[in-house]
Amino acid sequence: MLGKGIIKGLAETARNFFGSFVSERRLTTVPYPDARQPLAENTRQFPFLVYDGDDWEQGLRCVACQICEKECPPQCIYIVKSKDKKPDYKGQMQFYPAVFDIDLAVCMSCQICVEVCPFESIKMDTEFELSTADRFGGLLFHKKQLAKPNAHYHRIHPTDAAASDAVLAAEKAKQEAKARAAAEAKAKAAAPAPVAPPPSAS
Amino acid sequence: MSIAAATNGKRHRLVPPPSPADGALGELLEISMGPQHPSTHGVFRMNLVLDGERVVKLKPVFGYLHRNHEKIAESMSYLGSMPYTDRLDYFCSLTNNWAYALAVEKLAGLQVPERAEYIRVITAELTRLQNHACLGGFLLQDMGASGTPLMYAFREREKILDLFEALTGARMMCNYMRFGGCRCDLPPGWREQAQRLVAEFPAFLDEFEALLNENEILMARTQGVGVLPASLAVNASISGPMLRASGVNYDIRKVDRYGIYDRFDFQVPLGEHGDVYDRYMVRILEMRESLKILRAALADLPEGPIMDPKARLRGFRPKPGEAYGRIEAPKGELGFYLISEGGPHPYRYRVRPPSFINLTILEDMCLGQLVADVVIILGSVDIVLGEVDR
Amino acid sequence: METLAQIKARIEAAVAGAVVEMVPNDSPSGQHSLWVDNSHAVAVAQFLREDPELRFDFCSNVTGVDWPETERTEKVKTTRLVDGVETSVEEIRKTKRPGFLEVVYHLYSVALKHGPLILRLRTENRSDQVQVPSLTPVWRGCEFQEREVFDLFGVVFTGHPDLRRILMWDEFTDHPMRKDYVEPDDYEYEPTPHDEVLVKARRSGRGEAGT
Amino acid sequence: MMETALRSELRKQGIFLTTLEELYNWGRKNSVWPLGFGLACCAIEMIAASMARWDLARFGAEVFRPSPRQADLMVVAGTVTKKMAPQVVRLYNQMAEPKYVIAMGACAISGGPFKQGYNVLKGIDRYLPVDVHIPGCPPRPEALLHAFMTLQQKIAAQPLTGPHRPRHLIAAAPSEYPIPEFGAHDLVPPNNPEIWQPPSITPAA
Amino acid sequence: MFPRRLSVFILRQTLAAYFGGLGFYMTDALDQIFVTTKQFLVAFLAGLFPPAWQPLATLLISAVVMVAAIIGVFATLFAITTVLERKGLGRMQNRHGPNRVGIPFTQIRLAGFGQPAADGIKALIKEDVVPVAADKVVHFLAPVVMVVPVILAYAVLPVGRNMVALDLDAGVLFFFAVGGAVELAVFMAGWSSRNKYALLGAMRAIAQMISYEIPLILAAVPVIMIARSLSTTGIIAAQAGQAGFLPAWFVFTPWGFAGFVLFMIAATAESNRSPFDLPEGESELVAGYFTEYSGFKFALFFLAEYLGLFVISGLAITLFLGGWHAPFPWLAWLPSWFWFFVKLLGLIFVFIWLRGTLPRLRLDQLMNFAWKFLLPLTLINLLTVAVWHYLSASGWRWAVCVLMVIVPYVALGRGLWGHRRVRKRVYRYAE
Amino acid sequence: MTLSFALIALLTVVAALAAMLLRNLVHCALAMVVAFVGIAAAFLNLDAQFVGFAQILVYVGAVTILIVFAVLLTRGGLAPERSLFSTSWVWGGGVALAVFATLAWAIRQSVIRDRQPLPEPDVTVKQIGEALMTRFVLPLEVIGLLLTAALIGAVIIAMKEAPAGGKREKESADLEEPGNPPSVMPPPTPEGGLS
Amino acid sequence: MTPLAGYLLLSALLFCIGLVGALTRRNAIIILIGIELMLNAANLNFIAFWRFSEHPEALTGIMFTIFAIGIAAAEAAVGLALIIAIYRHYQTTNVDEVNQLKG
Amino acid sequence: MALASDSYLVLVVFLIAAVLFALGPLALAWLWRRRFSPAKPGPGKNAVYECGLESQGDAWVRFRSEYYLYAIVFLVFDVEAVFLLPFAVAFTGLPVGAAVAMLVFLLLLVEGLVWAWGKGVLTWR
Repeated sequence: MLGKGIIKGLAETARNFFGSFVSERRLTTVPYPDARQPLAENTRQFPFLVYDGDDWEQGLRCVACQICEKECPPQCIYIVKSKDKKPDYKGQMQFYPAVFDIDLAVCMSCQICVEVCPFESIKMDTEFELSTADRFGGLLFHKKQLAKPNAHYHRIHPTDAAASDAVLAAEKAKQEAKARAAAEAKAKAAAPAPVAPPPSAS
Repeated sequence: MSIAAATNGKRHRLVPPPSPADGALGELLEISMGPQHPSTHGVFRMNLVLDGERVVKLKPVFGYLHRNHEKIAESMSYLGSMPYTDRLDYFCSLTNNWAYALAVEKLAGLQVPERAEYIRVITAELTRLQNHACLGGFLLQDMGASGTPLMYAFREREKILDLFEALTGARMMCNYMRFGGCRCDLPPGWREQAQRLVAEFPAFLDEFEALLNENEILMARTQGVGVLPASLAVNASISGPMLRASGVNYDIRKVDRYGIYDRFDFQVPLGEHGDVYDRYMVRILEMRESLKILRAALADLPEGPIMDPKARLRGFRPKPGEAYGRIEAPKGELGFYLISEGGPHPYRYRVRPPSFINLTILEDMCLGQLVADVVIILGSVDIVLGEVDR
Repeated sequence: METLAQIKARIEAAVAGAVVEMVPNDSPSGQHSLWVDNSHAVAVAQFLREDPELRFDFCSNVTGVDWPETERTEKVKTTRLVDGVETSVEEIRKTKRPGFLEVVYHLYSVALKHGPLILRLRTENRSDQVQVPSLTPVWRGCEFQEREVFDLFGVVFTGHPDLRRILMWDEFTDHPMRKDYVEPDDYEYEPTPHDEVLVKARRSGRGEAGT
Repeated sequence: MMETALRSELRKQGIFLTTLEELYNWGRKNSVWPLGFGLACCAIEMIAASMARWDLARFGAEVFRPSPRQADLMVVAGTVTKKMAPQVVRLYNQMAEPKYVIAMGACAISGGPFKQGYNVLKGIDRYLPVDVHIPGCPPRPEALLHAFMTLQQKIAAQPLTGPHRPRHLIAAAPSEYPIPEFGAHDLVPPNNPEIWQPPSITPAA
Repeated sequence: MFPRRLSVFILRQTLAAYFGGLGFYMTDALDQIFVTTKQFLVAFLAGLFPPAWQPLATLLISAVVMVAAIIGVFATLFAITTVLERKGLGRMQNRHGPNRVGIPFTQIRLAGFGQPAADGIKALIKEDVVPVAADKVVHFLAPVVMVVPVILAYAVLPVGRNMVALDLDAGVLFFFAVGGAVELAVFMAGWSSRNKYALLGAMRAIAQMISYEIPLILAAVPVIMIARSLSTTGIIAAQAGQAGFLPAWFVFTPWGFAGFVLFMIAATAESNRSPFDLPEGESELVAGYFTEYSGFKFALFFLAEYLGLFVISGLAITLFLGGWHAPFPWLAWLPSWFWFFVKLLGLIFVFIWLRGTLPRLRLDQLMNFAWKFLLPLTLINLLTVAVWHYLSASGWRWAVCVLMVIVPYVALGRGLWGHRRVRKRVYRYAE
Repeated sequence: MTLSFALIALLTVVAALAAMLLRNLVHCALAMVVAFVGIAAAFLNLDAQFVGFAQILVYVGAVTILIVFAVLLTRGGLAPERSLFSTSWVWGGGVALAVFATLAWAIRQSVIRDRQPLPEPDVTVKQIGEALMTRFVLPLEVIGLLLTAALIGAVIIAMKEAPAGGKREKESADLEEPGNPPSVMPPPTPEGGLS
Repeated sequence: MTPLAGYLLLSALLFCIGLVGALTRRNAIIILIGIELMLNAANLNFIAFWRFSEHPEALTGIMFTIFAIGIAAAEAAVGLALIIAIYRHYQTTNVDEVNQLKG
Repeated sequence: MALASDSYLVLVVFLIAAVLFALGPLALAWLWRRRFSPAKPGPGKNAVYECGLESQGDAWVRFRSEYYLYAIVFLVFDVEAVFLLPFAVAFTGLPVGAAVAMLVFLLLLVEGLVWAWGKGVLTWR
């Protein structure tokens, strides 16, 4: 009979109307400024640069290898390699970015820079409240704005951060082992020949 | 039909256009719908010639969102184009990812591990769910239902987007698939969350159907409107749910059996009238079939690697040659045609956009209908301008 | 589906005078294609659609490819008699290929569920002889795609019912998907300028800095 | 601090005018009706922002008016192509004052990932005065809500009189901007220098 | 069954005894509070005039007070309804709706009920754009002409006992007569804008409104036949008391129920509400006939639309729902105007509910629905009420009249969409 | 002469003049509406409540709509006449003036011109209804007949475009029968893709 | 109360305005409006005479007017239909032009 | 129906109030524009809106005559209502014969309606 479907539909909306007063499922709004939707751990917005330690300039992991700059699809990263070198977290002397700019007005949040970075130095932030009236001043992020401590990384992506710490620790361990081996080799070369090999060499 | 008659330079038409010089009728009113119009789904434009409210002529105008995807991709590394495919059909980034990955895998001869194939199927079917749900909402919105179906659809879509975000890190622009696998593995608890969603989704479908399917206004508005016969649909390269709504059994998941679709037991719903109602209903029924696939895939998901060990992230240079890979995207046959000259960039990169080609017969379906029908016919075609104009 | 060679033979048998050439594809996809001459293309297409064994009733994809004039060096495997034994030897050959535009059609059969069959049509050159016959009368689905190829590549499809620009505006005079297309210079300002962008930006006279 | 002191001083001077100004700004900022108009991907997030989960309606801004005459806010949500730019500018021109523009997403601000394209406008601010920019591709719905609140703050701070009053209150300031025309290769002119004055290229060290 | 009825009886007796005593005076005072206030106010103000002028002054002041009260009350109701509608729609759609805008200069959110004030201020300060091509005079007049007849219609609407501005003998006729002018305003708006969408919207609006005006009038005729009056107060008086256990409202008769439903459908169409909101059908015609209107002129259209909705709902209440009568005598201690507004809000909720649920009809279906479904049904309903009148009160009468309502309904409903059989479909699957 | 009558008369006459003199047909129609409302007000002033409202209902609500449609259907709203009046306007004006002079003279000469009305005629709608159904039942039926005849006649005259409409209907019928595609459409794959 | 003559004069004036329009304007629709005005003037006369008659309870004037309104409406419908038909034939509503085209 | 002309005074007051109610805010808005927010008309702003494009052609075209057909039927039934309403008021006091007479009157009109229905006038094309 004419009207049956309409009445069914009306019943459905009425159920939702009254349900919205009693059921969470029927009132799905997250009242944003007052409450926030918890972000998933993988959530990504814009890249930031990780630094270790307290001094952001010293602790920056980035060595200005410029791979991300080349791979960035929308070309929003701008890096100027430094002329001098500074020691990185492993104590190795490395270049560092004299200029590291990301134009957030262009960035497409694709995470490719993170994927291609061999130094675990660029990661994705979850900050999204960046709207500004100033397009040129407010959205071109310089090195200083981009640098964030490892603790921040741990806070927003705990699993990834632990993994990348492990990678770095392993590399550092390898590096130290290598350095030690090299040192010992040097020592061995310097020392008289008939000396028993050190236990770590085996 | 003889060859000579078929090749006289005329298109095959559903209805001959009424002669505009019919003095007895009212004066014809030329009106352009779009590029800014509530129901052109973006910046599409239709130049309408109306006789009263009856459509005498309709010329689609494209290009208001032509953002040169193909040209940019030809100067971009293969990987660099992946996030751009997200922005083709911005409702279904994961199926776009898959189609592109599939084409590149064909071009470079990469194998996808089993687990990655399962994840691809799961994400693709979730994408199909949210696309079809939202299409239903938008179609009803075009029909003038003040937002309620759309809100319900988006309520469910948000849940699926939560899954996407947990998996890929982004709600819409997932950039998830890689040549030879997927970017990252499922986060802990994801599978259970997805299973919960799949278990709850039929309740939403029931609600949606109770709200609308039997609604007399909806049936009166959609049945017999925008009829597309099967033979014309095939000839005009229509694909996807629209083709199946015309009664043609052609689902690339069944035909090409790409990925691991031959492992799943699902059916292909077919319409028989080829009108707006069939297109709408076929999509609703497809959602139920997708749920079947999802249930099976989530239950059977094997352990294992998610990337082909041969695949490389940087310095990817396929051998010269070409490949055309296509999948059954929610909107139809999404194909990628790639020509490699051996360099880091594709020499030619072409997207076969389903919703663009599905618009070919828009005029034929709309002629003789009312203005109000035009918007729902367009709505039932299910276009996304990012894909139409690329 | 029959092999490409069989299809080629069928075509040549059915359409008198048609010149069909196989275009091999070396990639793992193995999708080889057929190059059909322009004068018989419509008849060939008609045959492909109607033939009960083939029934390519679904023209899935139409696209253009621009091949500018190139001199290319390629390694060619040739078989040569070396010491009486046939061995394949790679040798480097330089070929100068005149430029042309190509239109590629991907055909499938919905009725028989096979495909793809890839047809290629080529223009004489890239400047004035850019006509190929339109296959829209055979497959309605080509209509917009051919228009797009016309718009972006400048291939003129003879027999197309409505050949106008589709994506770019009507006043636009170029064909942007061609390889030699020069983009309009509107890089006046980029906060993160790169190589050529930086050059362009400098040239446009805004600021001299930049490292 | 300074500002509140100034404001209280002003209140003493012209309590009526200040009240009027506050009422005016309150009305404006709490009844921002967006133009129902989306360009690309970001439009979907804009729609999502007005849907149940985020509910733009809480701010009274769910009234998407399809006609520019009745809209207050143009959310440029998505890539502005060169083919679309004249239409966008025309729509803006046809809006009644006071009107605001939010450039939503990378494409609308700068062309974003598509800025290398031959048909993509590298930022709508080349032709229109933008009030708030939201970075992101696409920005999350919350980001749009945040931008919306940023706009509300901006409106609330606008004086009704004096030299710093907003553009729409100044008789001499333009209310419509020249619509670019389609040229043979590009839009003519490629930007509106009256609005678009970028800094010179000096990547800061 | 019996004990329940008994308890109701006892309750009723107790309440009657209570309010029959001391309470009666109180309830009556509350009921007539606005009437007495008006009389007091009028007497006071008229006293300021010289005696010779007093009769005229009394009349004038009384009229002004009533007009001011009606406009004030219903404009406030309009403001509240806009929020209620947005919140109600929101609730149906699983969200809050406006809830942040409250009182200016404070942080009090007032659950969003400050929204209309903000919208009002915004509309006032918005620039007024008149297209160059437009017919400026008509463009200006259209919103004014839209508002005037709607407000005039309130003159005959009784909102409570003794609370009607003007008790005309031909009240209902007056109502329909002024209602017709709205069509003219819509035409003026659409035509003068010289905008294609506006003109199409205006043509749609006129076609729709003229088609539904006839069923609207005819649906009211049975009530007039039984109530023997065109005066709104007369019609309400005819619905006083009880008929059995139900109130003697016309809606509780077969023809009355049918008439009510038909009237409400036609009223929905007359006030351009969903699912009959074609004239402003956003998805097709941008904003319909007021596409080119901005600022307060646009707000006036909005206002007129809502005020029209209220007044036509008020008429439906008057005609079918017993006007300001309480549903049961033991509820009569609540003032009459309270009941009127309760019923009004109920009907408004129904309108919101419909809007939240239904898609829009198409123009041809809309016209078919009016001419081929509503009009025949209203005509048959005339016959039904005649039969009702001539048959004596009995179960027979009910049976016959119910049949006379249902049979044509089903028959016409079947044939409504013509040869196209509109039905649910069964789909086949391919493996 | 009372104030109310003066106002009504002024309004009516001005509106009637505007209806006759304005160039734009839509303006004429709108002015005519005002004139009709004025006349209805005059009816009310004469205590003929029912007739007054009926006048508004029929003229403002219906006849105006008809006229407006006629204007739009004949494209009258757009092109104003090249010259407002025909060549015979002097002649027409003269005739009208003469008629008015005669009428005014007759009224002036009449004996009843200063007659005062009875205080309260007190005519209710009910009385009208009773009179209508008893004494005037024959005219009522005649009017019914007339209206039906007018309906049919006007529809026939206005519907001349029936052949075109008929053709249309056939086409749309074709559209609604998907099983039977029209012959213009080639069936490239007879029953091809159907499963 | 205004005497009868006032109403009669008003009626005569309206009648003549309608007459002027009907006689001198060229647009058929305006002519029709003029005729409607004249009819209304007549109605005004009826009502006035009824109001000022000795036996207003006889209702004759009211009845006349109601019937006249009905007839006028029918006349308007048919007249406008004719105008539309004429327009369709001659593409004009100008009576002069229609006259010239008649032959 | 006591004091009929006095009750019309109420109507007049209503009319005036309604007009003022509509014009008041418009006047206020006008004052605001004069004092603070100057109107800025311009050729682009005041052009006819058409989805962001320049409007092509005139909106004032000649419409189809089906609108008119509906209007005719409407007019006839509107007039019918004028006769029906007094009848309805008097209905209960009338003899059956009068009701039959009204039935005949109605049937005449219904006949016209049925004829129009059969002719397809009521079918929107």
